[in-house]
Amino acid sequence: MLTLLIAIPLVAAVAILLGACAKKTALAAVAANLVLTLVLLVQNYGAPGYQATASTPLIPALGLSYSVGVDGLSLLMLLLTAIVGFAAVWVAPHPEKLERYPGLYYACLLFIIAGATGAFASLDLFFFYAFHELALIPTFLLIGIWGSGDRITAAWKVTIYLALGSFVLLIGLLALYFSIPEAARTFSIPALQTLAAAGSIPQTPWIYLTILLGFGVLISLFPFHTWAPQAYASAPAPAAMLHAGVLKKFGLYGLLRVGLPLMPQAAQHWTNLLLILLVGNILYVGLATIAQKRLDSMLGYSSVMHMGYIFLGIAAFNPIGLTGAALLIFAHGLSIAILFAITGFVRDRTGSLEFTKLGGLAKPMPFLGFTFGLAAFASVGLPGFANFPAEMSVFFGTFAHAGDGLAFSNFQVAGIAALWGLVISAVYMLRGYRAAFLGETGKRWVGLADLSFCARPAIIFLLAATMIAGFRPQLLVNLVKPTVKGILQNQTSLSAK
Amino acid sequence: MVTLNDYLLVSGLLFSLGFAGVLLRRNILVIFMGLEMMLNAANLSLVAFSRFGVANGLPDYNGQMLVFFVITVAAAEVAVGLAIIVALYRAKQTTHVEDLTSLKF
Amino acid sequence: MSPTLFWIFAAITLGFGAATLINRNPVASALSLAVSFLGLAALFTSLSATFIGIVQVLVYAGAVMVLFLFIIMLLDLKAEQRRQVRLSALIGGVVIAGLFASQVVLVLRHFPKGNHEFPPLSLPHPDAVNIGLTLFGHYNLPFQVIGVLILVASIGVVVLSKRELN
Amino acid sequence: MPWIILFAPLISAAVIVLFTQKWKNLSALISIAAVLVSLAASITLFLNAPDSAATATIPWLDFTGFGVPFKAPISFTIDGLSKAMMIVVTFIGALIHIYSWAYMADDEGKSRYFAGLSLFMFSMLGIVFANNFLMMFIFWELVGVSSFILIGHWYFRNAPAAAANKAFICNRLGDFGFLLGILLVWVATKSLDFEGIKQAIDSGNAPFLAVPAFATATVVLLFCGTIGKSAQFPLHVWLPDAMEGPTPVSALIHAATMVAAGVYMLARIFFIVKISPDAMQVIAVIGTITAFGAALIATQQNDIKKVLAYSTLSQLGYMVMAVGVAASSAAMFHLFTHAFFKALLFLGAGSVIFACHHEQDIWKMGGLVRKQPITFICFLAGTLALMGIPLFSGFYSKDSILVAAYEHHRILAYFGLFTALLTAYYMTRLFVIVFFGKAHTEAASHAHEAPVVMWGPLVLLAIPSVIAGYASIAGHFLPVPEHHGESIVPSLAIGAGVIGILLGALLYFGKAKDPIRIPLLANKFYFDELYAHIIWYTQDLLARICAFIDRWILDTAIVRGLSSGTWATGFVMRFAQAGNLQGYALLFGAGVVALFYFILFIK
Repeated sequence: MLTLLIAIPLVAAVAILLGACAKKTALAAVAANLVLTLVLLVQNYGAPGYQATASTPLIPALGLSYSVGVDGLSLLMLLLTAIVGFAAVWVAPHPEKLERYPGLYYACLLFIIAGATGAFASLDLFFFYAFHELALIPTFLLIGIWGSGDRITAAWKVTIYLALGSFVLLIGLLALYFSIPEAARTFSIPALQTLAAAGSIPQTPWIYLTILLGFGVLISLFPFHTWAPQAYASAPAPAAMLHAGVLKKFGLYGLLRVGLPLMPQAAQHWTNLLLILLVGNILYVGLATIAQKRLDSMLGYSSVMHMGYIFLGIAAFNPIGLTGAALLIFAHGLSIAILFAITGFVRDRTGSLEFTKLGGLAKPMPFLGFTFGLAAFASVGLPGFANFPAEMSVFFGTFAHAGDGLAFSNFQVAGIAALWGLVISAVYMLRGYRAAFLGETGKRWVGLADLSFCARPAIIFLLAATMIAGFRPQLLVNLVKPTVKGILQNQTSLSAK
Repeated sequence: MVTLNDYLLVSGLLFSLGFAGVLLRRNILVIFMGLEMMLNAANLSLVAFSRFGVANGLPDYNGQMLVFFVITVAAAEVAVGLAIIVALYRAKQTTHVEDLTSLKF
Repeated sequence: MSPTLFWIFAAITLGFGAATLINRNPVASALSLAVSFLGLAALFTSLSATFIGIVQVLVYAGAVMVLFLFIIMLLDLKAEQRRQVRLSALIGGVVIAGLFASQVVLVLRHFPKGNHEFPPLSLPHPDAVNIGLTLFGHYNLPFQVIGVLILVASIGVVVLSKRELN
Repeated sequence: MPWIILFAPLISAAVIVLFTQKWKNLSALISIAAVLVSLAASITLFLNAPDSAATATIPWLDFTGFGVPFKAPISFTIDGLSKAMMIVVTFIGALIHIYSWAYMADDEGKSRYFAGLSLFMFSMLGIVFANNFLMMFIFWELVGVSSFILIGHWYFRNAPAAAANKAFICNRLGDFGFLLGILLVWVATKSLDFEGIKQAIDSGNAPFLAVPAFATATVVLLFCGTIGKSAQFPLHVWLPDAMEGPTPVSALIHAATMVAAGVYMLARIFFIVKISPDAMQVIAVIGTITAFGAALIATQQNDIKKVLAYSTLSQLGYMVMAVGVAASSAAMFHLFTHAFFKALLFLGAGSVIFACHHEQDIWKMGGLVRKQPITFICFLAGTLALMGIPLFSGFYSKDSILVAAYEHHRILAYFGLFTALLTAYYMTRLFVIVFFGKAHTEAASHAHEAPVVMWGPLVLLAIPSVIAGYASIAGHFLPVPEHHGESIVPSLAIGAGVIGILLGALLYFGKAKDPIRIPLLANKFYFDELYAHIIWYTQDLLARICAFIDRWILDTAIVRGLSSGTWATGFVMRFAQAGNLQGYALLFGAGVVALFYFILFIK
């Protein structure tokens, strides 16, 4: 089942490269993926432990095997991948409109989807890592070939930066692997988790730090975030959607899947550092977002800023905080995908995204204006959208760490900074929205066409997904509950020892 | 009394001379000669060690074998090298190394 | 061999080696090199390696030197014109070579084992017999390979020096 | 029943957005039908349901499965407070929906407008019914959104778009404190629903809240929510700007209901507020400053809606002051009466504006008394109620606040009385200029009475504006504070009102230009300019610094620096590759020498 999920986009990508009709094949593949994911979700909803597992030993000498399986958290991530992947392929420009290599364009999108799916479904550390790397190459191609602006620089920058991050991560993972007693070494994530629960994994702080920073670069943790705005500003819309919405979340997923469960105590060691960095994400990057002068770079910065909230939930390391982090991963993936999709459409129509040149676009393009407004509201965390319950959970999780007596704990101080971040995000989102869509319509933009009817369902679909999650967040809470409990059990059983 | 160290000293100095030739002379033919000197210097120390490592009254022939092979290969190398120099001279009308700088960035 | 003879031959070897470097005329260089190699052959012989010594004379002082002279004459090389000598290169070369030589001297000074006299030999056969036995016995395969190498080299030389037909 | 009240408007909003955007009148009808359903259901509920009726709840976010005391369902509080508020909201809401039918008849975005109104009704009723903090916060944010949508209804003009942003961001600032307060309450009591918090406080299970400093901080932070939503000083600046929205919206949201939500919230959580006397002191002072300052500003405004907006601020200040002097029932009483007469005044103003072809400057109106007799009478009733003239509703509610303030703190009461004088003064000014004298412009001279759909709601609102203050009537809806014995306050208030009216009439009767010019007041104490400077010198400056650091130091100097460092090293190394054979050999030799040196001579 899961292998099928990974194989469908891969096969479709190869078929497209061999000459199959690009758009139809890609759409069929992502639609099949969506259906499969929903089936998986319904079948395994709320079940504890790993479901739908499959395993084939590859190199027994190294303990290496291809093994897949899902629990609540990975189901959530697969759902996100399927939804955003579907929408991204849907909004991708028609092959005939692409100047260069239309087949490769779609194949790259499918490779990213396959890579993300594989990374989220893998239960083997090696494949977990390798699938993510697989997805980086098509990102490079998409930005480098079909990007806008200074695309070559952006493509190299993001690729080298992320490759460096992955490299640091690899060092961390290998160090973790070799720190385990030789007889017990394995790449299997469930086996590692059992080891961790039994206390057989040494809780070495610097190894966790390496893993944290490695993942941190992938997630654009302050101050390793400068790749993100430029890359997202240059990337074509579907690539930005997939990367910001899904692929970037690999790092967070990795922290929740590998980092925290395996090294809960080492993680505690760096909580204060993480809190400082994430406040940097929220306040510093948030302020930098206010000063942006282009819609795309503003969105790029805002996606960096919101990572701070997810980190806050992870740092809180309690049921509410971790669940909130998981929910926020999902919610942010959807909202940023909508924003990037719309930004892509606007760029296609106006050719410019500078605030001083835009203005009043909602008049000629009511649909885009309206949906952008909704997505902007979602992204600043208003009720009705998935971001709101997620951010609330993060805040409550943070404040659950009571300080010493009446004094605020470090968590609460970071939480207050993050609350101020809500004001900041409202400021830049509304300023951006007003500068681009509201106000008097510039003469150049009067005759612009609104989004065509055949492209609308993708946006509506994403909005519907985020609103469903916003109205019934409990569905998602229950989905990730077993995973979160598992992570916390490791911690409690270890601290008991 | 002549000791091993005396031979090695001669060998080392000859090697240094050859190396100095490679570094200092501009004529590619003379540089080539310097290379030959270095090879021969190495040969000398090999033979000296072979003579020094006596077992059962016999010198260590492995060392002499190596010298033999070095001489053979060096001869082949000289032949090929000189042929290349001839070809170079035909192309560039010079045997001066500072004129042969096409292998740069 | 008496120390006197050894030092005479060593002086010939090194002296003519130095002359190779110093001479501006390539022909003179080549001839100096030949003499240097002859001295070297004498040193080989002094180490009871008569076969190698003879090979040295035949191959180097003979064949290789002829080849060098032949090429020099073929290319019709004049004495090197005085060019602007790059002082930095000159100093660098001298310093590096000098450093190397001094390193050799220093190493030898700390190599007491080498200060012993050579042990006596008792050769039942002439030198060439033993060499032949070793060469065709233990080193047969490398010997054949060397043959192939020389074949390849000679073909290569022919190809390289063939004039392009217009 | 509460489900119907709450969700009928939501369904209407959803249907309009999803299906009937094209058919404007159908959208309007759906929205009006929804609000009427809500009104009917509210009346039924009001008449039938006992207080605190247990209702079904929807679990919204629930972490009790993790063993954590965090539970935020969507469920209802049905008590006197919420029922009175529910009636006010649905009644005024229904009238304003109907009024909008005519007022917005020619508007292109009618569907959007009615969807926004429906969304607002849903959100406002959510606040009214909320039985826990998180639910209240959800709807609290949602009214902010709908207010944004409705203020920015004419988004294609610059001023409404800017006003919408300003309103939303000011509200967000308040919400920053509000949410922080909620978090602190949760930390202290481990509970989110009001019942649970009350129990925790009563049973002494909230040790933190027993510490005065903590309690003060918590209450003041919660009060921040009110400052934002009810536009109290110093976040009052958004409300006058919000008048850029359509007039019915100003009436419904920015006069009668939403801005009162802050006061309603304070009344709802009064059991927390009263823990900290210090915080109440803060609340009372803020309320007084707002009431007095806004009244001062109102005396010099020329835009009819701005005058009313500042009077709203002033009245909200009264209510907040009332909460601050521990008279939350008086606050609710004033909220109740104010909702009617202020909605009436705004709708009346809307009628006038409509008649004068969307002219809002009072100096371009005049002499409307004969052209719009019905509007005139209704407006008069609203004005007298606002001035606090006996027999009109405002008198009773304002009196109860002033009496409470007088008992609590005399200085506050004196400020309150002076504010009453100013209120009478500026309302007389407005009234005299608009309705009497000569018509100052063409448009005003051709004005005529509004259609029945518009004056009908005026009449319907005029009635409660008069009678809502009588204890015999208001007592059915909410507890009316009783006057304890004789007090000097009512007579003082009447005196202040009369002086104000006389002053206003003397100064302005028959004038075509403003005889008094006080730039400080006309420019609203320069608050907007001050804030613009503050924002420019703090947030925007910081933002530019951060962006600069990010762009030039983090990105260019460090990240690019590393990459260019690599590149530059390569560039420098390239010069070694000069194609000079002997150069290579020299380096090689140097390497060998160095290697020997390190291997052999370093011990």
